[in-house]
Amino acid sequence: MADEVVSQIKKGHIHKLLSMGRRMDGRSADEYRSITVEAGIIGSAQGSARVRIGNTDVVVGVKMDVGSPFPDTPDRGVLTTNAELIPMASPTFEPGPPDQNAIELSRVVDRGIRESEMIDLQKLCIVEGEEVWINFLDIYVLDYDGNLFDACFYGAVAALRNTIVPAEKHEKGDDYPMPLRHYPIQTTAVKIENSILFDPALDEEMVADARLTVTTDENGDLRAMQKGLAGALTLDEVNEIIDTSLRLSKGLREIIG
Amino acid sequence: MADEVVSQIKKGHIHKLLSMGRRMDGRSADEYRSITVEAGIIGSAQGSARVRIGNTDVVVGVKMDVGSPFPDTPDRGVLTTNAELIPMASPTFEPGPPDQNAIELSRVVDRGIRESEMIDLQKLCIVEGEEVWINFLDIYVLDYDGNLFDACFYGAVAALRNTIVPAEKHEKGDDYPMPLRHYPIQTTAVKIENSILFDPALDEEMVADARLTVTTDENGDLRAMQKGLAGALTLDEVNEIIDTSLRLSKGLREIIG
Amino acid sequence: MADEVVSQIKKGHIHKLLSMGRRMDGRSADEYRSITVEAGIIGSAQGSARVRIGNTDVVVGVKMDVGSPFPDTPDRGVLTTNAELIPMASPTFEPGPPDQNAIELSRVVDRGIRESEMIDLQKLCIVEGEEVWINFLDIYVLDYDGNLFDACFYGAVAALRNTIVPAEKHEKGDDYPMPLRHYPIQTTAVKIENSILFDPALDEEMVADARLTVTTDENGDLRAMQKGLAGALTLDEVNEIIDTSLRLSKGLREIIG
Amino acid sequence: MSEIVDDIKFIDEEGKRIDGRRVDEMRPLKIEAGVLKRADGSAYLEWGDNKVMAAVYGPRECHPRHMQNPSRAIIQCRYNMMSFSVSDRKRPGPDRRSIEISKIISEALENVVFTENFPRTSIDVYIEVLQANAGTRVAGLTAASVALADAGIPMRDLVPAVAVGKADGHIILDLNGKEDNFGSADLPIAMIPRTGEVLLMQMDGHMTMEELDLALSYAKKACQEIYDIQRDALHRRYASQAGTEDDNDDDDDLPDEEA
Amino acid sequence: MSEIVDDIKFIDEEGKRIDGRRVDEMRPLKIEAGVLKRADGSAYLEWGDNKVMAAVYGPRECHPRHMQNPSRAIIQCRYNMMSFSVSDRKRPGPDRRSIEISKIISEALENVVFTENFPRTSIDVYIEVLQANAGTRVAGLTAASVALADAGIPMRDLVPAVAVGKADGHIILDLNGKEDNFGSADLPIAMIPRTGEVLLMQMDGHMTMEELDLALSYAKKACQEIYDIQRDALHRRYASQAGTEDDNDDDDDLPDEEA
Amino acid sequence: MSEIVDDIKFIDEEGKRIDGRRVDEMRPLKIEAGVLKRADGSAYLEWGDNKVMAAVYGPRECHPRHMQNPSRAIIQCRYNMMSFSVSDRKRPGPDRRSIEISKIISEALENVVFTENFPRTSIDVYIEVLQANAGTRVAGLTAASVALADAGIPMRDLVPAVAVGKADGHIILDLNGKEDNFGSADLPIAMIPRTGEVLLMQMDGHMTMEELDLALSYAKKACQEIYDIQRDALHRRYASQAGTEDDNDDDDDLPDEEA
Repeated sequence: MADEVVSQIKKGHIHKLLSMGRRMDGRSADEYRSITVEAGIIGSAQGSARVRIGNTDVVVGVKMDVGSPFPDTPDRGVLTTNAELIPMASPTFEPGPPDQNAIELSRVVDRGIRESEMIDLQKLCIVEGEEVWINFLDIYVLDYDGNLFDACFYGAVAALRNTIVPAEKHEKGDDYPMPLRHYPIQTTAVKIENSILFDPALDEEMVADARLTVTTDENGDLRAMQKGLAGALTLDEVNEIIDTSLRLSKGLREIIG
Repeated sequence: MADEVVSQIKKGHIHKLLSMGRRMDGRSADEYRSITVEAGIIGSAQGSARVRIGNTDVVVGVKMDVGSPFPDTPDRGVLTTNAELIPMASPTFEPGPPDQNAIELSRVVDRGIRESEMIDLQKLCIVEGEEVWINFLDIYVLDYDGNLFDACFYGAVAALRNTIVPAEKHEKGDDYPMPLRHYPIQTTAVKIENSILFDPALDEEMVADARLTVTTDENGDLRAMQKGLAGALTLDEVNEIIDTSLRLSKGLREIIG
Repeated sequence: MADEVVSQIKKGHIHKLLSMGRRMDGRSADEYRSITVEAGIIGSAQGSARVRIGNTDVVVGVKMDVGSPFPDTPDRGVLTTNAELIPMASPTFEPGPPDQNAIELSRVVDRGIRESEMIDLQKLCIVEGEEVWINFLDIYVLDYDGNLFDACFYGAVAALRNTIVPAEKHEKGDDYPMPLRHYPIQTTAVKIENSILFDPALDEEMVADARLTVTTDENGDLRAMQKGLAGALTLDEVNEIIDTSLRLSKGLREIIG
Repeated sequence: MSEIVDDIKFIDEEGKRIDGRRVDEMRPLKIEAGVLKRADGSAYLEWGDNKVMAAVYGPRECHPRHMQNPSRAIIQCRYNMMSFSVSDRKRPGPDRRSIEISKIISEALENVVFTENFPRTSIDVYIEVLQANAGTRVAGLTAASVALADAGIPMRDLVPAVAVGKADGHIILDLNGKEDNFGSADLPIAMIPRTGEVLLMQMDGHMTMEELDLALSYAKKACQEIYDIQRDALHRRYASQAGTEDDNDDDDDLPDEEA
Repeated sequence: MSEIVDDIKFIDEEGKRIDGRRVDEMRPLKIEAGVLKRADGSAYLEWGDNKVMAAVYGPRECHPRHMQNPSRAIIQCRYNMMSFSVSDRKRPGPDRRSIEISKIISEALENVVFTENFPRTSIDVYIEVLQANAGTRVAGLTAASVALADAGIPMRDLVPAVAVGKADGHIILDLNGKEDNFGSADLPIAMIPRTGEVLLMQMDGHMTMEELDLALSYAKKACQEIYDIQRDALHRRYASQAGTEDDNDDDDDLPDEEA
Repeated sequence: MSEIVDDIKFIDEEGKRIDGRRVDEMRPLKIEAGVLKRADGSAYLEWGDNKVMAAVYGPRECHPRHMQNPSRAIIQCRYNMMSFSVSDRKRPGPDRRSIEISKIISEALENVVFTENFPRTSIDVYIEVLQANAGTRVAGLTAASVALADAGIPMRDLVPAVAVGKADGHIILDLNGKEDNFGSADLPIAMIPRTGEVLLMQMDGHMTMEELDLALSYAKKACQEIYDIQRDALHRRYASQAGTEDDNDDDDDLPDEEA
């Protein structure tokens, strides 16, 4: 109940600001908060990164092992993505197996990586039909202040770009960098009443009507999208968000790099 | 509480009718509701059937795969039966793994199929001790209006009679019909005060004292029984139910066929 | 609430007695309740024992099977210890998978057996890197009246001393006794205010501030320790408990034998 | 989307697909409302080789309590594939895919239900896929909104949904199983014809901006078509309930209070 | 019932079984009541090579709340086999078989307990099989009803139970492990001797109607025998509790209010 | 402790360990308090190659209800290793080891928190191991008590903890990963320097009584050292919060009400 009241007040405040063309923290509608990327911070992982967007803080690790391919893709490595919304990160996160929010999050990150064909999974085949590299991409949210979709995606991209295939340890020849083909970029925007805001902070997420996550590649082609929340978007709004996403993607690509 | 009161009133009503020799829907004590069987409705299954008894509605599918036999039956195929009381079918069914009611249901169906030796499991052996056919018999209840035991059993029998072993797909020779030896029939009766009623509708089940499910074969021999609920049956009542079951089984066998 | 009140009263009573140097059941501070060991009571197990300490009653069984060794110990058998605090044993035990108390209990028993090198696991290797004996040490608590740590440990030791490796059944030559090297003994003491009491009864456990379990070998060397509960122990108290444990261990070793 | 693509021919010289459809042609769609007795509302749908049942219970007391919303009803959708609905048997119970789909369908339905009319309650939507052949999430959503209407739950509109995709270099409407397995993009979308509002949208694969535009235009047209079939199913349902005296084609009895 | 049958000889020329029993002879049965301290009632039973412990708690507050019945107590039985009680180690925790058995034992016990005396409560019955050798469900039910009586819970009668089966073409009473594994029918049954009421009954395998009649007649006789052993266990328990002054053979102190 | 021991040389001729430390020398330890925004208190710790984050929420309403204590707060610690923190990937979620560690850390922290000030509440402590290299439980406890102080929770003292062990026949302080894997004893311990009270202690392996004495003396000295680093982290945190006007070295603002 109290939450409900606070939420109403906050919503009113945010709406009022937006009607004057302003966001709570002074950003413009298409402006990201400060992004920092620390790559390679986990020595026990084959690749890793810690990414902060404003106060949102996530750590991503890649562990690789040798295993069997899926029967329908005998010549490709395997990618498994998991996101943990650990209770450390927010008073609203509860211990236990991933809930629907964590599952949507990990599946959206996975889709962005997988559908962009970022990883050259064929180069992660060791013996066709028998042995391939298995990639476990594990995401932990340490501090939740909005826009986990992008923070986790950037963490995943940065960790993969930093990954060394541990071939020597498994007696499969020399170590080599993770074979990558593309550098996809993802953006997330929310709609609050009639405003489209990129990189929503937590307070903005709490009052958002709709959300759209867009993944594009260097050629400016679409690789993945995910609309969320109960609000509607018009086709014009969808197109506006995609256009802005493409515009922002160059700058973001340099930061995540 | 409210449920309790309604249940008491319903119970009173049913008892009053029974004392006059009548059932709520006008059937005689040993009369089944209308039974319809649609076989082969699921193209993605090796065998399937949808069975309705009155408003009770179940769908059964058989999926077959090649796998290892159990160590103690190296020359026989494997049968695995599962029943799901999905929340679609009743306001009292809850999501989640099968509860004790679903487990009893699937085990009673399984026992009727297995103990009647309906399936010639030896003909489902491919290479003794190594490869056999694994049968997954999966039952979903779509609409629950009483007597799931019989509806699910008839669905299982009809689905099995309709099953084609997918040998070609697994490169084990030509497809062939599921090898069957018997056509068991099952009936379920409940005792309410001093009346024995076959094919109980939901309202009757809710006030029943005892339940007896009887499976017999073409020779009129017993293959399985399951008594349920807290009420007692006398040996005379047991014998009466078995006798009526045998009498009903011919007509039922023709319908399910 | 009521529990809380009773617990306060009980605590007061126990404290009062202790201030006069007495325990509720008249024992001295370092005195165990009567211990009985029945070995070999479960014919379906390779080894078994039922141990009672006062009213505390546990049954332990050892089942052995042939399986694969762990990759990092290819020449050793495997030990798996599990403790079940079944609801039969106490109104406070709930059905379900082991909770943190059951897990701590099984891990402490396991550590005492494992770290004392009681079992000669190398003699349980059949073919290095391929086949070894797997030991399942399963503990069930039937009646809980305090000091499960010791009751379960004694049960485990007695069951192992009574175990016959079922080599014939698995066509691995003749049966032989479980290869054992040491006979560790464990004691458990609690601190209540300023008293140190060994073999705490349930009432004493309920009001205890701290607990220390000590496992020693025949040479009087330490093999394992576990402190529990929120209370503190001084180093002097730790040393006092270890000294008493060593003193008690001879007598206990004869009883468990 | 599988990465193994494009050596199969999905469009022939005459512009026909493997099942004879044009690129912008939907598979046959049949919907029947009011097919279950216990549920408050239900709908059965066959769409190409998809067979989907949807049922609605509620508004009813929300369990568990802490999920109650004091100002409105919550929509809890559970999308499920029956074990035998797919080629390899699926283990019963929710997997990660079905949990994600359940979430986005719940969100889309929340948009059209007047949830504020039923504070503290839950409206439970169950979608069961009996047989699957690509596009089950949009089939499920399409059936679910008919089941909601059949349950008499106040809604501002129905929600038609369809998938557009890409195979063999062409944008094609309503992918079938083969096109889905070997295609190179998939874009499920729910759009309200009257307003053009998008309630559900996902995309994976590879599309240029031009292809996206074409895909969205196919989707828009198809959603209108699906919407008409949804309305027709409800008309038939109301007609059969009302008996013969009220068998007209008037829209007034449809749940579009804001029309 | 296994399908691999009948090449083993289970009955010799003199009509004796592999363990020397006649076809209608039970294995030795011993019951001791009041063997655990914490439980409100308990019983330990050895029946042939079966070893079974039963304990009862309650009537006590029913958890979870929503399972409470406002007009009577519910009986919640949990039958469990210890991991080492069988030939191959059983994983701890309930499996489908034990859940079914728990349910039918609960139902049988509900029949005899005056549950209406204790609305909103739960009476919890725990059955642990320490060593199993065919017939553990009837052994468990037999022990459980003694444990209920030991807990002082008002009951209209005790519940004796036994299994009858078929092996080598003969109907035999109280199958042992080997007879159960290679037999061709199994019929566990609980019957109150005084009234002939059947509280639990299952059957699987293959029996003619004549064989069924014989089986039921064996069961009836055996249940009387078991019933006497149950009563004797309670007598000994009361005698030991009461001390020496009340060591008579009178039945009045037994829980048969309706006798 | 592995049983494969002692053929590796862990101490060289000059008494130096494989990483150059003396037998009684700790690995470098850095602690930073107040590193997370959402948590009520937090601390990040690097200790040798261990990287550990601790966060505290509370006192807050205790869920589930039945765990509430009417006379004091309960401490619920959840120690967790991230999947990539160890050599072979660990499956996410609690395992038996982490459940045991969570329990003993909860108990140790309960000792120092004035739980009686906050009846019916829960104080939740989350410890996440980002990278593990022996001694994570003592690292976690060390970080957790700083996070509790950072959350402003009244405590009678901080809890420093360290592990002492044995390798190559020598008692050594603060084992690193290799020493832990191939060592022959491990003794994690938490001791309050001011009072010498032991709050957490475990031991496994093989130690004589003389070795135990030496181990405990090493631990005592190390706990004082760790304690100073903990206090320093909190000083820096308070200084940064207070800005420049209050940047003194006074201890008064530390949570040692009973000092």
